[in-house]
Amino acid sequence: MRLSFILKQTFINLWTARLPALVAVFTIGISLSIVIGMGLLGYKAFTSFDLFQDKFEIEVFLYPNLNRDEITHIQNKLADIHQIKMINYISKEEAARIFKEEFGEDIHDILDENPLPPSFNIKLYKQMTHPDIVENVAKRISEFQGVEDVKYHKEILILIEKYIRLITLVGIGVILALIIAMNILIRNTIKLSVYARRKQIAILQQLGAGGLFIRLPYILEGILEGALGGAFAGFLLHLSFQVINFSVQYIFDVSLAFSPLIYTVSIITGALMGMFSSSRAAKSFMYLFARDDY
Amino acid sequence: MRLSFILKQTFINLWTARLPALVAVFTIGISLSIVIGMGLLGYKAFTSFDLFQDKFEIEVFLYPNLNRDEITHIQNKLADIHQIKMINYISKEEAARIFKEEFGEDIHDILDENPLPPSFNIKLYKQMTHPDIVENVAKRISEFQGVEDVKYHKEILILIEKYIRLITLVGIGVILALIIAMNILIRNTIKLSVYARRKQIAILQQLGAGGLFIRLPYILEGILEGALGGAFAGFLLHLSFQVINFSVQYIFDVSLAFSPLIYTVSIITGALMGMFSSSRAAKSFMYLFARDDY
Amino acid sequence: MITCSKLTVNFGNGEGIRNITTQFYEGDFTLLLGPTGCGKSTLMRVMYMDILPSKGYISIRNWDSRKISKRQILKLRQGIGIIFQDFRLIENLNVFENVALPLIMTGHSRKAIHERVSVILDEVGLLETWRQKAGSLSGGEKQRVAIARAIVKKPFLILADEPTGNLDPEAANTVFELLKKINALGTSVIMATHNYTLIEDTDYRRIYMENGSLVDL
Amino acid sequence: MITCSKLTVNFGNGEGIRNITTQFYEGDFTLLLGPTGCGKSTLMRVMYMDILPSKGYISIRNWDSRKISKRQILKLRQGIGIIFQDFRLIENLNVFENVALPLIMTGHSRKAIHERVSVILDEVGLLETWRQKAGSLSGGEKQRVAIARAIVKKPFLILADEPTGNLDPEAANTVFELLKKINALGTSVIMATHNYTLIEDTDYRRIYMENGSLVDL
Ligand SMILES: Nc1ncnc2c1ncn2[C@@H]1O[C@H](COP(=O)(O)OP(=O)(O)OP(=O)(O)O)[C@@H](O)[C@H]1O
Ligand SMILES: Nc1ncnc2c1ncn2[C@@H]1O[C@H](COP(=O)(O)OP(=O)(O)OP(=O)(O)O)[C@@H](O)[C@H]1O
Ligand SMILES: [Mg+2]
Ligand SMILES: [Mg+2]
Repeated sequence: MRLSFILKQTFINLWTARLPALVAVFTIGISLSIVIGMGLLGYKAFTSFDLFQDKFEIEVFLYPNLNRDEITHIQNKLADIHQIKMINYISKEEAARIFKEEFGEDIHDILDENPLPPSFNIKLYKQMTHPDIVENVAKRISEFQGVEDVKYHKEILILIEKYIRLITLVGIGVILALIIAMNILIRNTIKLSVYARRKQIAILQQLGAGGLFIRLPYILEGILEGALGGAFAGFLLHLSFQVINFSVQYIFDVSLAFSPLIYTVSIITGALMGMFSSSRAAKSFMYLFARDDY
Repeated sequence: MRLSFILKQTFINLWTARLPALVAVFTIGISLSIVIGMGLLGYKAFTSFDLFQDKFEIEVFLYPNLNRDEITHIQNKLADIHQIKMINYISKEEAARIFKEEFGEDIHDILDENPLPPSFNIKLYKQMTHPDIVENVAKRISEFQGVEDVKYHKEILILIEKYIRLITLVGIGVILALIIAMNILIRNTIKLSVYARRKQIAILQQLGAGGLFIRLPYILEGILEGALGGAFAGFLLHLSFQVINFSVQYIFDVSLAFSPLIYTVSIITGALMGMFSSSRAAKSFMYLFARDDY
Repeated sequence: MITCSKLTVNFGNGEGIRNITTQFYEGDFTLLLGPTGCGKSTLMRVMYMDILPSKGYISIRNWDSRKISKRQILKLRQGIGIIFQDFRLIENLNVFENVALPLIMTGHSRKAIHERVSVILDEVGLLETWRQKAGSLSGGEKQRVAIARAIVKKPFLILADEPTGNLDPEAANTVFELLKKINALGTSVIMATHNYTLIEDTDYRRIYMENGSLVDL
Repeated sequence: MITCSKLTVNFGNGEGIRNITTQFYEGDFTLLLGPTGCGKSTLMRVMYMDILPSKGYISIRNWDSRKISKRQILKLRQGIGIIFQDFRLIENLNVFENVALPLIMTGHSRKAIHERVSVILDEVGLLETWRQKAGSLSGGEKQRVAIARAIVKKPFLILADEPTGNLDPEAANTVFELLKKINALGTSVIMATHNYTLIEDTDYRRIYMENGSLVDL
């Protein structure tokens, strides 16, 4: 009888105290969607630095008078360096085209012969773009025979490094702060919703009811509210993803993929938070002795 | 007597229902600090695009055979274009230095004479970096006498434009969503805190008490809680600014300036939100007729 | 002054009051008698319009349940002194404030309130406990605060729902004498009670209810 | 069975109970009498350890207020049937559930609960209203639910705080007879009451209180 009564009481409580129940669901839903949403957004922003890292390249200038074999030899040696993702050979002619772009003059108009050196344009794996690693690689390459000079934008590299560190730091800070904040909000809301029913708890204690008998209905209620709140959070995120995709498609043709896993995660998180919050809240109003001050 | 009683009752309520009062203060504090904090962070991120916009330049290549006066004449005409912020003359020698940097060869080693053209390096005001405006300016300059060619990175410009639009859009969306969400959370919390005292309101109505007599203590309580919550939000933001500055100083030597205005804004916003929320909440529990269902 | 005509309140579970037609006259002291659950409190709730009748109507002075506005309901209640069966004190206010409430609400001056409340508290024997929070009073003390709050505003009608249930015979007598005195000064009183010993020597009009209806004895 | 020794409860405002030394014997029916505010309810609250004494001690069977643990307090309360002066029903549960609560709590079977609760509800005359939510009952109905809830678990001690304040004489009598019958079966009863008519024909032990102390008449 005990369990069925507790179940029944849970639903009676949910119905007679539907305002606090609804508020709890909303709070959990909104809080979870903010935390998860900001987390995903932060992650997206973080990974979009790939774009900049992808643009980073090292230029390896060769002596102008090397023959085919020597160039192939250097290319093979470059291919052996495991940090390197892509090697692009820029011939003298290609260099002339670039010169025209940079200086607005055709080198062939000025001179009979093309004095520009051939070069390799190298891209590294994006995990390998830390300034120290790049410096190391550049140094190694510069010692190859036939390589005249190795150039890359060191300052930009350091700047991007710094930005990544900044975004990681601030991002993690913000997410952590949000997690703490939302946790406080959820716990407080549930505490208030139990507070509104503290006299019931007091009566049960005066009848000699023990711990779990009083708390279980609240715990179950918390789980239900949390799960519903989690589902609501999933729905809100789903919706925002679609709104974002819809509005962003006019700017970029990327789109965020909504994973159904998000529903699972937020429902489980919500249920757990609801459970712990209401268990604690119920406990905090279980005064064994009478209080006249409320 | 009425007013002094209402004042007294406000404080009695705050004291006897200190749990809901504290919860309201916390909720308002946390919510406001999140909204304001994210707003400031978003704004900071938005303006940090200046860095990229600042890097944007137009290169104006001149014919190699212009004399001093002709060059000065062009420079004066450039200075007349109001979109232009900075004009930098790059002489043939300067160009040679750049060539050496770009191609790893000293042009003087290859040739007796320096064939590189002089140029102007132009920066626009950052409000003027929209692709259309830039194209317009470039076209105007290219029609100047003595100008051989005008070059700029059109694709990068368009990309940055897109990113700015993206960040603006997503940023405003997130901030709006946060404002709505936090507003809901604050209103719900205050509603719950009044809900816990709904019987008191019912009793007053049964004694024939009218609207404002019942609501005023709650309104005042809301204002107080809101102002306290706002101050708490200001404190949280102040603290986070310092934490961020402290941790970021190892990466960048910029620092966020905390304006005391933030306190003013958050206290006033908090007080207003507290006022409206509790006024509405109190009203929603003013049932003229008895209810047995709660 | 009060006219009930085919007054019916239906709670949806077969309970309530049924088809009550009667009149209460200005200045009368009326005793409402009947077994528990017969509908006395419900009839009183209709009188201060806490419930509106499902059928029939009630009119009190110029207020008619069929066309009364919200504002007028509050006005009506300000004119009626209600002693609720379950007291309904504001627990976090003290005795003085609870009793003063109806006067504060209608904007009396501080001085007038102090004088009036002191007199009333003295009459119900609570002058010394004026500072105590209502929530911590004994049952009988609460009941006396409820009585004091009802009569403090000099209402035209007092609805006393079981006003002596938690009082010892002596205190009950004091309260009854008080109500009699107020009635003698012109206030109408309707009192529901189970305390037959208390009322046995009075010749006030008695109305008997049973099962939601009036009965003639 | 119950020993009070120099029992004192101090509320900090001069009220409370003072220096009570007495004994209540197993199986006795004791009447606790005295004017409102004399400390009857407070004494009962000490008996179910809702307040612990400021000075002195109380011991009930093997439980002693000086060294009782939290778990034992709950155990003690499960053995005492308390009729609270203000009922303390769970308003959103129905009559049946309110009465069944003490049995559900201690893990009785569904069948046992149904049988027992039906019998008790019949005895207090509420069998037909078993489905109604406690919050919407009349004063007298609430009081009878509170009585039913106190006796349903066959406690070793019943604390009845003004159990007939909201009952008509007939219902009051039924309840009193019920308590008598239960007492005759061995349960100790301590009853605070102002209803002298009800008890005038009994020769139960009477304890008089005044101003927080026992008085000899
Ligand atoms: N809101 C409600 N919903 C359902 N039934 C109700 C409601 N309020 C009252 N009742 C029922 O209506 C009947 C009359 O109730 P009422 O409170 O008027 O009785 P009463 O005469 O005041 O009794 P008592 O002397 O016990 O106070 C009771 O049976 C009660 O259960
Ligand atoms: N928590 C408290 N704080 C302060 N005073 C209190 C508190 N509880 C009770 N009192 C006071 O202690 C005295 C005894 O109260 P108690 O409730 O025991 O009286 P009682 O004998 O039950 O009276 P009644 O017959 O009216 O129910 C009263 O004067 C009351 O105001
Ligand atoms: Mg009644
Ligand atoms: Mg008492």
